[in-house]
Amino acid sequence: MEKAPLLEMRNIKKDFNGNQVLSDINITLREGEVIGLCGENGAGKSTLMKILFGADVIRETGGYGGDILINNEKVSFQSPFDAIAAGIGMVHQEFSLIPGFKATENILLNRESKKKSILSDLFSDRLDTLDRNEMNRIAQEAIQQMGVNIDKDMVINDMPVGHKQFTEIARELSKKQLKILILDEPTAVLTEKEAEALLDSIRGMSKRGIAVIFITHRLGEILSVCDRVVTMRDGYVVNETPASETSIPEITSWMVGRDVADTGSSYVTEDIGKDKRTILSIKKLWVDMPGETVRNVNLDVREGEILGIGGLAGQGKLGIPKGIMGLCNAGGEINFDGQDIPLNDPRKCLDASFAFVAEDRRNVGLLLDESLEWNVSFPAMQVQDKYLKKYFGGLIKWRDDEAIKKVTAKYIDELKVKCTSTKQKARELSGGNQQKICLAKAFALNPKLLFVSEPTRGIDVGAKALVLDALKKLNKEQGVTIVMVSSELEELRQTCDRIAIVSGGKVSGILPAGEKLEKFGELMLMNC
Amino acid sequence: MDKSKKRRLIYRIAAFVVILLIAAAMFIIGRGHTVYFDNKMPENVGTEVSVPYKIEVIVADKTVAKLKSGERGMADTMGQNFKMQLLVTKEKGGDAARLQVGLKLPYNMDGIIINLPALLAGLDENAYLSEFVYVPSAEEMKEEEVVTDDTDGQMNFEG
Amino acid sequence: MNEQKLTLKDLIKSKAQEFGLPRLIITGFLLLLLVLSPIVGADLPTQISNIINRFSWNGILVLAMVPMIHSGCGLNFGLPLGIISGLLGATLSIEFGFEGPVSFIMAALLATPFALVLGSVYGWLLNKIKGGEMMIATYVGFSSVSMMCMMWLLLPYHSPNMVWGMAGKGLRTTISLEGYYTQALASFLQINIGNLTIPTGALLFFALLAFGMWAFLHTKTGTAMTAVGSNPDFARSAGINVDKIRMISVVMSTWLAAIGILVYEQGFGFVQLYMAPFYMALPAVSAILIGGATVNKASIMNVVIGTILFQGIVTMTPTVMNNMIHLDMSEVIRIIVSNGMILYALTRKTEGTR
Amino acid sequence: MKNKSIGDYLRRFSVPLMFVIICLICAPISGLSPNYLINEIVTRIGRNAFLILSLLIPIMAGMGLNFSMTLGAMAGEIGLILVSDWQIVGIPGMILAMIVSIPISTLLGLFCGKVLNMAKGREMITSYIISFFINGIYQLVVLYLMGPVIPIVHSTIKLPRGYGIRNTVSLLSMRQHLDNLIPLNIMGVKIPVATFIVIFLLCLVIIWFRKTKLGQDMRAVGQDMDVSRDAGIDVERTRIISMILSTVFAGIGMIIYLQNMGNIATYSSHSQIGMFCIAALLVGGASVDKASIGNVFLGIILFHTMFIVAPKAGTVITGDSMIGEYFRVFVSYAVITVALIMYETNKRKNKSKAGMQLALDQEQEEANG
Repeated sequence: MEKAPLLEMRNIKKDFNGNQVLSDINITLREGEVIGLCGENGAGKSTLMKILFGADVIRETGGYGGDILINNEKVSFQSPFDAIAAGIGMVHQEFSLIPGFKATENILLNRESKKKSILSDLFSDRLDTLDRNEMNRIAQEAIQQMGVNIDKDMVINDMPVGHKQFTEIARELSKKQLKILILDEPTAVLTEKEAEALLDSIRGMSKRGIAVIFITHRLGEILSVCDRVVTMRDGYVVNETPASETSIPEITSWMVGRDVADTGSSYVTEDIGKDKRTILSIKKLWVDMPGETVRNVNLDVREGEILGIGGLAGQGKLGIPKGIMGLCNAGGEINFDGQDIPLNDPRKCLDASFAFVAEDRRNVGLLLDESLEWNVSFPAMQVQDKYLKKYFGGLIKWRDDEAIKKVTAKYIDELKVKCTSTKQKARELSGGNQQKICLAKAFALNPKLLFVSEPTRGIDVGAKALVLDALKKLNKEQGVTIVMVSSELEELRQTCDRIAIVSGGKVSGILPAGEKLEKFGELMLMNC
Repeated sequence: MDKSKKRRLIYRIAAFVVILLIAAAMFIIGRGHTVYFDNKMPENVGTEVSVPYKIEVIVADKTVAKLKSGERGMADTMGQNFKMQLLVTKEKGGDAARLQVGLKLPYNMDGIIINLPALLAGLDENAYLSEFVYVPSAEEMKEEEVVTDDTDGQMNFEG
Repeated sequence: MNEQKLTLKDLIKSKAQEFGLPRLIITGFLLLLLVLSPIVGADLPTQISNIINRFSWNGILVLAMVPMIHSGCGLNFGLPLGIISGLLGATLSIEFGFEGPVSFIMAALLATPFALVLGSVYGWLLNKIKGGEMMIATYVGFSSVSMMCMMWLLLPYHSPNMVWGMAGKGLRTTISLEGYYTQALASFLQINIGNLTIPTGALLFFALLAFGMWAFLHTKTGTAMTAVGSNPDFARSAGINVDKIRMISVVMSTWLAAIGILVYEQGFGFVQLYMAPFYMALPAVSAILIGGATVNKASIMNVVIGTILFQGIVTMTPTVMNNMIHLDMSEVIRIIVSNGMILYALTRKTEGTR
Repeated sequence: MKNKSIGDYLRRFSVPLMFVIICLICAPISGLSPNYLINEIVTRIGRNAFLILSLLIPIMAGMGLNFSMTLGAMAGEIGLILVSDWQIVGIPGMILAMIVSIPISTLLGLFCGKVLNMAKGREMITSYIISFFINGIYQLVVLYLMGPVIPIVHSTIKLPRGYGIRNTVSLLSMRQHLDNLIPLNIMGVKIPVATFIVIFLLCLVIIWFRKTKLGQDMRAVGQDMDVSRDAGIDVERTRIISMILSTVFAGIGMIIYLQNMGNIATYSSHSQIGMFCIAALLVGGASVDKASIGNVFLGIILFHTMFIVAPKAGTVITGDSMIGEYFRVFVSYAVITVALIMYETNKRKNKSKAGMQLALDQEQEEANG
């Protein structure tokens, strides 16, 4: 009989406020096994890993269903610290390192080797002195185990990004009890050479009996290092195959593939707008948006169309509107309707009748502590002098609260915003209604060109439909050109005429919305 | 685990006791007194003693007072064991006699008057030792105004 | 019936919460003082006119806090900078020989360019160090006061009413405004009823400026200022030049402080130089906080209520306490209350610096 | 790379350099003899070093300049007032005052730490206001409670009205007792050997402390609270401990300071001390987030040289003694202001620098590709 698996996840379920994000996940993991976990963003990979790692957010949102067994024993982690104690290590996408510390100090953060000192008996063992030699030894050992050479005495700040990543991995390896290592997109920040070294090191770990869960969008890496590939989509495990028996196109199709039958909607299947003139042309755009860097994007937007921009998270799709609208540092050329638009100046964009609904409602999108009236009317008032009464030949521009109230009420009515009054604070609304207010704010500007980023993120189904319909209506009735950025491909396909896919900060291709899913999948993973 | 906690508690109590002991010791050895020396006829003693012509008081190798008859001198001292050397010149022009005197000072008196003639005459403590009661001068009794602005002192440094 | 009562109770509760516990205590304390004062034998009308008077002196200095709070620059601990502009205006007006109420107008006019220039520099600096405004504002205030201490000695003032008699140069620490603009505003339409004196002119002047501030906040630029304070990223995405708006707010605050100190002087009757500007910032800051403002929200009502409460406590405690227990703890109470209030505002989580 | 680091060094040491220049210009003008100057500076090192060293720990824990070190100073003063009323004199008096001050400092430090934990991100302004707030409490205690509640016997200390402490309390009974415990005189320069030994011991403690687990935790918390918390360090507790330590050391430092001065200005000694020590530390080349023992001593030497020399030089130049007085006050405040501004702009610069680097990389890639 075979030994019991190291880790077994049985029927894992999870919902956030009734929104099912994981259903019936069954995964087993044996000692020394490497499995690749792939899937689009929102497929549920990170939620699953959070459950496994005992993240606080899972408990705060009502826990999960199903069982996790380690060595055939049921476990229930109350915090990441429990998970660590049970031998699970996780390397996050964001670095969790102290910038001014040396690699050694970071590897052994809060697990330093100590020598007793005279005062530790009197106060607490925190007054033990650090045993630097021992620490160096352990760190060196962990680095050697990893198989990638990094300088243990180098301060994190001075390190190249890749070495920071390796420091994190070494930290996990230095934990004696480590049995399972979760790597969440570790190669995203690495150079090709470093990524190769990392893969070697994963193979080494596996030989020593450490099981690895490897999450990445680079499917080639998965095939080269993993024993098995697990593909997730919409909260289900859709496929589980030995890596030797599959190929990149196959995985891609599992990742994006949907049963076309269940959506009754019609797609724009052909490139119908070839004859329309280009209204916005983007040339050589680069945008410095942390986590969403854009490199050398060339893109033409046609008058009156809805252009979708899709792609995986972190590939740069969000950076495009942010850069154009001047909210992130950017360079390149933007031409709108024959007119050059300078970058890095939001006002110029707004003057050219652009409008933008940002993806982070709470930070950029709304004045959370002000009334809905202010939120809706503010940009239009400031940019286009609307809702103002002018006295003394325009010397005094008095806020016209009546007009503001009227327009707010109008949009609240049109977009079916649920609120107590136009004076309610934006903070008090639900996510969906906040999003509607963001739209109203943009509509009030009467834009010629509207950028919308992730319009349906974090809102419920009813609101989703309403928001998308409102966009379509605006496009149809007023002829407003819309550029919509979303990570939900299906939503883009239903709404847009054409979809540009961004991958690795570049546009990897533009397809009509009704094109086969596999094609989109290929484009998405092209430059990752 | 419990054992180390217990040990820590014991250590802490011990440290606390040590600190208390140090504090107590400071109270005893650090008590300051001002000792006044009178070279004059003691009052209310009943007996007559001879008042020397001059007494030189030496405390800790320093001459703190040279007292002719009827004069008073003073010295600050720490602790209750008070040692002094007296150079007593009985008559003018006569030779000085050196005398070692060790006294136990009462703890609760700030100022202590020692009547040297009475001491020299070997009278008992009540006769030569009395408390000096400090009477503040009128100047000191004048009400002083306390300035307590919260930003006071931010600007005038006398460092 | 029962249900209605409950809602009423809830309403009161929520109102009280909105008002804030410390504020409630302070208001209660002031009311207690007012009730006690006739009992312990202090003359109530005198007390009330004292409070009104002090209000008229200090109101504008507190008002000066409003623009910077609105634009998200936090509490203006750099108020001394504006006060210095006012002092420059006052001394120059006297130096140039203006007399009577005219000297007040001239002082205000002369102070304005200084306030604009200093305010601009100050605003430029604060734009460089977003996020650390309050600490740096404090020290900008301190540095400028100590800088001016040297200047008061060095600048070539000659008016015999201002310079040290013996040396013939260097300004005195206090300059009497007798013959200049003492009570220039207060005596305008002054109302006297028994022991009750109301400095109508000064109150009107405050009302005028407060109305101006209120009106400004209702204009396009004023709206932008509030938005910048509420969420600078939002404002930027709406095409607002955040730095410019902040600059405007700082200049406004500095100018109001300059005018504020002139009004204070006309009530007090003296110009205080050297260290005096030092002591003005903290009371103004705590007054507006007592009035219900927070680190990034303030209204004209906060100014009025805060100044009355703060000045009420400052003027009432000494008399009442002295009469009651012959113990003047007012100074200590003032220090604890005013700084405690600032501390309370700084530690409230809800309005963290963004 | 090399060039940049030289520029960085110049930047980092711009404040000390400026002070060296001021001192070099003013010293000859002031006409003070070198012997006098050296004597004064040695005295001031003994007087202030302990206090300034107490600032290092909160800087290590990322809480910035501890403006509320005055809390410790107040605790020290209360200890000294009580001890002088008990008539405990000399070194024993100092030791007893320290023992009395420690629990008070601890309580105040705890309060301060808790409040600062509620005001993360604006520790400095908050600690500054705390010092004012506690000053009010201190006055309440010293001015009203001492006498009726806390027994004070001696009329030399108590106000004639029967409660409260006089404006100045004489410490003649312990004046410079520590300084003169081990007398040493080198070429006319009086060296307070015992005080130096105490300061040296504190330096050793601080160096040792940096090597402890707690010290390591503090450095971690100071650099990144979130990462530290994720690693399981109790961030809040660590910050509170750093405040307590700083306050306790400040209390002891204040006692050493006052034994040298020989009297307590009951209502103002502490409020000036905070700003003083901070200015000196900054002059020594420390910044809001980085300070070393070397900064402390360099700072005292430069700052106090300026302090002694400037008024004299001012008098010589302008003929007015007040100018120099104001000048040194101005310089002290200006130094703190400049240091704070540099700290804040550097913080922003680091952020934008990261962005610029990314943009540059892209452009290069663009050029290559």
